[in-house]
Amino acid sequence: MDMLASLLPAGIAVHAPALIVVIPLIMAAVAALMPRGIFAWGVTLATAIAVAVLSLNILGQVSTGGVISYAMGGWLPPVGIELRVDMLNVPLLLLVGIVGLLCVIYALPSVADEIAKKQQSLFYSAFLVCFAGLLGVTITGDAFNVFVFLEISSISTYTIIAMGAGKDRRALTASYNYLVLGTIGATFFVIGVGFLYMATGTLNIADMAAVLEQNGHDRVTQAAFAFIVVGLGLKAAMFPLHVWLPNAYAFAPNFVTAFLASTATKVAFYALIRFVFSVFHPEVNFVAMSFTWLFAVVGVIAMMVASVQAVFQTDARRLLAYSSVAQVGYMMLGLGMGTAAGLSASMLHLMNHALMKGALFMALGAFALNFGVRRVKDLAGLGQTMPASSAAFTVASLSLVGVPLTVGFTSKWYLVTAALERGWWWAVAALMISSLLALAYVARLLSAIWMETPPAGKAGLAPARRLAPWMVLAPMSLLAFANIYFFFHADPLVGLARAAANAVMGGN
Amino acid sequence: MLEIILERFNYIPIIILMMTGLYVVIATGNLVKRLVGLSLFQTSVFLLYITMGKVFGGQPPIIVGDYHGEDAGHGAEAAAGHGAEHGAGAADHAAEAAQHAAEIAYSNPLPHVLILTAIVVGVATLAVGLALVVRIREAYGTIEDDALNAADYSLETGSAE
Amino acid sequence: MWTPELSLALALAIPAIGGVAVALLGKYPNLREGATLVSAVLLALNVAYLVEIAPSHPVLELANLAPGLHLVFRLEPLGALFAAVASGLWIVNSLYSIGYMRGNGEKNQTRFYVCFCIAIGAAMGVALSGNLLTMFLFYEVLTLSTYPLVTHKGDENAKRGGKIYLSILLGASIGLLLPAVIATHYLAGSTDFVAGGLLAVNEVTPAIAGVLLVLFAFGIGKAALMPVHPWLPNAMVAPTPVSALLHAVAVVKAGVFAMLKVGTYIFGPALIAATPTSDALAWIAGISIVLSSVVAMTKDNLKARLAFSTVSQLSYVTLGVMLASPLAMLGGALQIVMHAWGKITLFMSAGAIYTATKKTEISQMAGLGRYMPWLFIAYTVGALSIIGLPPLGGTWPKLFLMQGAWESGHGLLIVALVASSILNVAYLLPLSARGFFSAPEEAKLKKKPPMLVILPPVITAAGVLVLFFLIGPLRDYLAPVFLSSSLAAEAAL
Amino acid sequence: MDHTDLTQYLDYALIAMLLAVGFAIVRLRNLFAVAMLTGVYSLLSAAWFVSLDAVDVAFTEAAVGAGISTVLMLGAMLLTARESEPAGAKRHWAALAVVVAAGAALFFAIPDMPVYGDPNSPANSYVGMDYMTSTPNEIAVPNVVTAVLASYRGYDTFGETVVIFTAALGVMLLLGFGTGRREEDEDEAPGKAKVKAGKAGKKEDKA
Amino acid sequence: MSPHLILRVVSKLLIPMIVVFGFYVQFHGDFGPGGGFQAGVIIAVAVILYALIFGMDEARRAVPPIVVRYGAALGVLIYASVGVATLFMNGAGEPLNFLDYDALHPDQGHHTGQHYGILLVELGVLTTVASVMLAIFYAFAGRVPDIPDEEW
Repeated sequence: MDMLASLLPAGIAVHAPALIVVIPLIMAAVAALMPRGIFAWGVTLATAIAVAVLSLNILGQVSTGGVISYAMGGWLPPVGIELRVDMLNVPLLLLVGIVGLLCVIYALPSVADEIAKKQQSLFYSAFLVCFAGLLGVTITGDAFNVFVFLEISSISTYTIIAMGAGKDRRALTASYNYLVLGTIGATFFVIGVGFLYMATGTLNIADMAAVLEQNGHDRVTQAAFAFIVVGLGLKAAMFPLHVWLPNAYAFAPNFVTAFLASTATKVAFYALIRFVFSVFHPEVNFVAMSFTWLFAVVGVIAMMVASVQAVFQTDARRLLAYSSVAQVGYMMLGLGMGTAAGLSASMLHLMNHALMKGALFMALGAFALNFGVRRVKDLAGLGQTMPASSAAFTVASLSLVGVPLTVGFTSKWYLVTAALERGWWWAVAALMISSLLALAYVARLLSAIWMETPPAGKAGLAPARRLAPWMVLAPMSLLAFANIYFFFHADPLVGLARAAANAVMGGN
Repeated sequence: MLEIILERFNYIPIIILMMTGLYVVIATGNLVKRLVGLSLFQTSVFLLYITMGKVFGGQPPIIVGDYHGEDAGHGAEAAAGHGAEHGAGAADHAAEAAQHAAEIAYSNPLPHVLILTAIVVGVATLAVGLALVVRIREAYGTIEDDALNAADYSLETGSAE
Repeated sequence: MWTPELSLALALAIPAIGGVAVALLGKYPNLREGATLVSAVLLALNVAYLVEIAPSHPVLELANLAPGLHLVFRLEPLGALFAAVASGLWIVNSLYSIGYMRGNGEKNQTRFYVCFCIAIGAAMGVALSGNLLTMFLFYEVLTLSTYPLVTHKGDENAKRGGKIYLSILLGASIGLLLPAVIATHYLAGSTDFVAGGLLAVNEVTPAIAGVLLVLFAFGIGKAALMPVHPWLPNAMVAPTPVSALLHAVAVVKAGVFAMLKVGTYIFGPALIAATPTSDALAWIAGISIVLSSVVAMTKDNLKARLAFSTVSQLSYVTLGVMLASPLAMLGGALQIVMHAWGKITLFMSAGAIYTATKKTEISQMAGLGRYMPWLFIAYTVGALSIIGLPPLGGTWPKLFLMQGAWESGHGLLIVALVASSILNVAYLLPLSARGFFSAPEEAKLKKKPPMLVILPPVITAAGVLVLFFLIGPLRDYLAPVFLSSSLAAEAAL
Repeated sequence: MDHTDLTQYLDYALIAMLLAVGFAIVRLRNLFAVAMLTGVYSLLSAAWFVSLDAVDVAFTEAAVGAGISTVLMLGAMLLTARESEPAGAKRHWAALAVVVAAGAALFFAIPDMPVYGDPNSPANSYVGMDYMTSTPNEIAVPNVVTAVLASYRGYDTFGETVVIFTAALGVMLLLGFGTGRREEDEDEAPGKAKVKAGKAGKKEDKA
Repeated sequence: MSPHLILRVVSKLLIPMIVVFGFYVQFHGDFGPGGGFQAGVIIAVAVILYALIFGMDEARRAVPPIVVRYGAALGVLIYASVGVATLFMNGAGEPLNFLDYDALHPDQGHHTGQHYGILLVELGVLTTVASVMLAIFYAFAGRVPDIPDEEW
């Protein structure tokens, strides 16, 4: 940790919280000026590397020096906007930073395949804005600033999802529906923040919590809670507010899907945790009620229903998208336990799920790159024609089921342990049933890849085509490998998750 | 009870307006009109914020009074708006202005700032949304939700054979 | 240096390296099969050493997954015995596979041998595991690595069978076994195998232990306790060496071994006896024994008949565990060994007949004994051992089980055991009779079966005979486990 | 309500008109009328903003809501359709359910909301009012809204600039740079799996 | 062409005035309502008016789309570079935070720095907003070959 903390010179390290958001934003503008896509990609790559380094440095700083508070413009909170990093949002910064970097490496061949040459630099620019928006949501300590950055990331997301229209016009309707629902969500969130402001007179999250603790809760804060949960729930694709997600993931460009699936909903979910635990208090009556009767119950329903829906999808990416909704259900369940163990299990699954879905969507992207594959049955025989990508896909999908030797097992282990600690046997049963459903839909994918014979025309491909470009293969294999590596070395992730839970739940 | 409501009369029409906007978003099948509803909804939320910051007998949060000191380097724009006044010192003037601020009731500037930002976000969303609608119109030939769903559905079943 | 720890690691490493070697040598069939055989022999030698040092309980920690979650190997006599059975039979089975796969011109042979290596490695992992988590992990690897073997043929039938195989085994293990493992971890704070029973030592109440026992009994799907047995007959679509592996060496034995291990080291005999559900489970095991024997009688397909026979024989072990007396458990442990040698003989015989004649139904096999006398003698010896006649290895487990049942006051179950033996006679011996005494349908065999499919069953049949006389050392080797276990458990309760 | 001043009656009138326009938008199906009414709605709210002392907001709302948004909607309408089809019953009830639920949550909160115009409500007595007293000392700009916007919460405004930049990115990516549409169509789909655009999509809409 | 002669003459006079008014709004933002955002809109409206009256092609010649695209990015860069500049221009030796305008004029009383900062960032906002509004207008208007007269 000390090593991470001294990664950057002190003069830069002090400003790391601001730079991690501002650098991508500046570079977004720079990328938009680039005459050719490849230059814009270079800018994007440089940015992603910088962000990854900064996020590691911030991790080092937080673990050695505790909470970082950065006063934007030198105005101390609550007057100014505060950037605040504690152990709860550090994992998210790392996640977005590092997965973002891998996705950017992956982007070059994928984007070259899917986006028109003329549009590439603007596309990368929009991606960087989205990237920065997610980081901004994660790092800010100001409730209204959350809204601003949420919208920065959302508006750019609508755009880059719509860029899938080059391949399939349904990307447009998917993006439109996301836009409408996302804006409703954001507006609900603004209403909620407005109510909180009404009740507290401040916009700083920590300050709000302090005022609320002093003044207690009334109807206004209860309404605020409801609106914020619904608003952020829409962004986080919490069941049944997930309707925008499957199509958006299914028709976006592959690179976008890989990036969004592993980061965007996670960040929204983080924001939800932040509000529920840091602004409101888990022991306040209505919050505690919402844990059991809203998060846990809805989480369990999501785990079941979305998994069943996934089983019956014909489009491979939509299948995985429904699986994502189910996985959000797991996280909701962990959150709904309302205990430190539950929350840390939820955070652990959040990180692990990013590893799985990143690799899965990247592999599907690799298939699409070579063969234009979209539907489940088109996957037939890919195990023979593209063995490396198929292997990565297999590892990640086994992880999704929760098979041992993969991180999926670790996160389920912690979820079940947390449920047992709470005495929720029904939740254990639900977790198991949902895992079996996951097995069912994963088996469809895997049996198509490995057991079917490839249709004529694919088997005879030249060896060069049989491999995805290394820029696709490398990040994908790395993520797949991480799925195994972090099973054997669970300490780093589990440690982060524990620290995150303790940061908001108190305790050691 | 009635008094409670009457003292907060401003909220009721605003809530109704918000819900009107929301209703339009959900109930309409026409993609343009849904965006209209969205902007209706947002504008009404802006009203909620602004009424929150209203202070009775207040004034717009622009501090009047001649506190404006002539500290060096503050030439151009001060001259543009105000006659440059040479006071005893900037600090004194500032104190005077602060006193002004304390004496006169002003409305709360913070919601105004927030809503300025929100308006911009709203128009940005609207622009992207409308651009999407135009593209959808070109790709599908319709902007009615039901027709779009039907087209997508037929595409799906058509290509799934 | 040749330390116990190194040897433990090698038990896993040899099959792994063997698998890699096989994969690399895929283009040269002779070298490839050579690699398989060399690995098998090396593994057997290594395991022989392990058997010798087992009483000293060496421990090897593989990885520390997280606080409270370790991957640990810990050697003890039961595991050593299972490892010995698996590794010893792997040699024979490898020889046989070579004959069978070449004789039948199967496709994808490299994949077959690689998966075989992985499966054996996983079986070693199960045998040597030092806690439930490790065992669960290798148990799952075993399931996954045998799936491509089961569906080896790749046709619709194979896929259907494979689907049932995978869904029942994974379903049971994720749905029942995993919660049981996690609950054990939650209740006891660890999942280590402890003499006298982890749960007993941690003073878990019999009621909760009873629930867990049910979860384990059905969650360990590989033990094929009814009604989670259908995967087993459905896996018969696999090539015969695989069936031999499934039914004799690795898969089902891993299941009942896990059952035995859970009974001995997680619950402990005393706690099992105290749970309210163990009686019911013992009866379910008894019913499984009889019922599947009856079903076996109705099957004309030889492999299907053998499969139901396996279901029946496996429940002996479960029965031994549920009876929870030292003798019964010892009987269960011995059953793992004896049944393995007996059943592999039968399966290899079935495969040899198929290789020679392409016949799968018993009714078609009249008079074949005249052309393949050695094979049919081997088959008969194996069958007699399964039935439990002296002087064959299969005698002892039945004897001990009966004694154990009597000892623990379940005299009625003896009837089930006896009935089963009679049914065994009724469904296993007709083939011998028909083979030797009926008139053959054809004048002579289409082709002479390769030596490599005849020799292995003969070897194992001889082994069955030898095992009868090895009972003394075996008993002495295993007895401390159950005696100390029950003593420790009594002390704890 | 111990304070009564004349502007209140203006407020009532504005509220009444806002409600009338809002309901009209729900009812009308002619998109041209709807777009114009949205502009009217924005202007009315701008008027109310002035009455609520929010002159900056009023200015912006008038310029953006009544100006830019209306022009955008008209432009989009010209490119798409003039009439909207009536809403189906299913949608109607679904919308009603959502609206009733959200509205109920809002009405539920009313009794604890601050009294209109209360200078001592939490919102008006804490950070917001701090700006009024600290701006003369710290920034010395008369318009406190500008001070807060550009300095105290300058980071938000930076975000706002990025949002508007993103809108341009989105529109440019979706519709091109305003150099005509045919050229866009040609290089829109570089991939192999080109899905056919809707049949009607190719037709120019000059209705 | 001819029917709009008066319109053209008037607008030729009007458009510069609109631009001037835009800048007034920009620089008067410190004192009264207005600021970069509103000014940007006003200036964009001036160009849009020009386009409506003299045609899209004419407008595109006056303000080419590439300028618009660069302008949008430039505004963001102006704003951000003010922030980055504050990082490097350390106040009285101690590091100042992002967007801390005091750094811009450290020697004087700190109001001046704030004034400079506000002015500069508002300039950034103006650039972006004006460019973006034009970009959006171009994009939508460019979609139809030309707007038929009878539509308006």
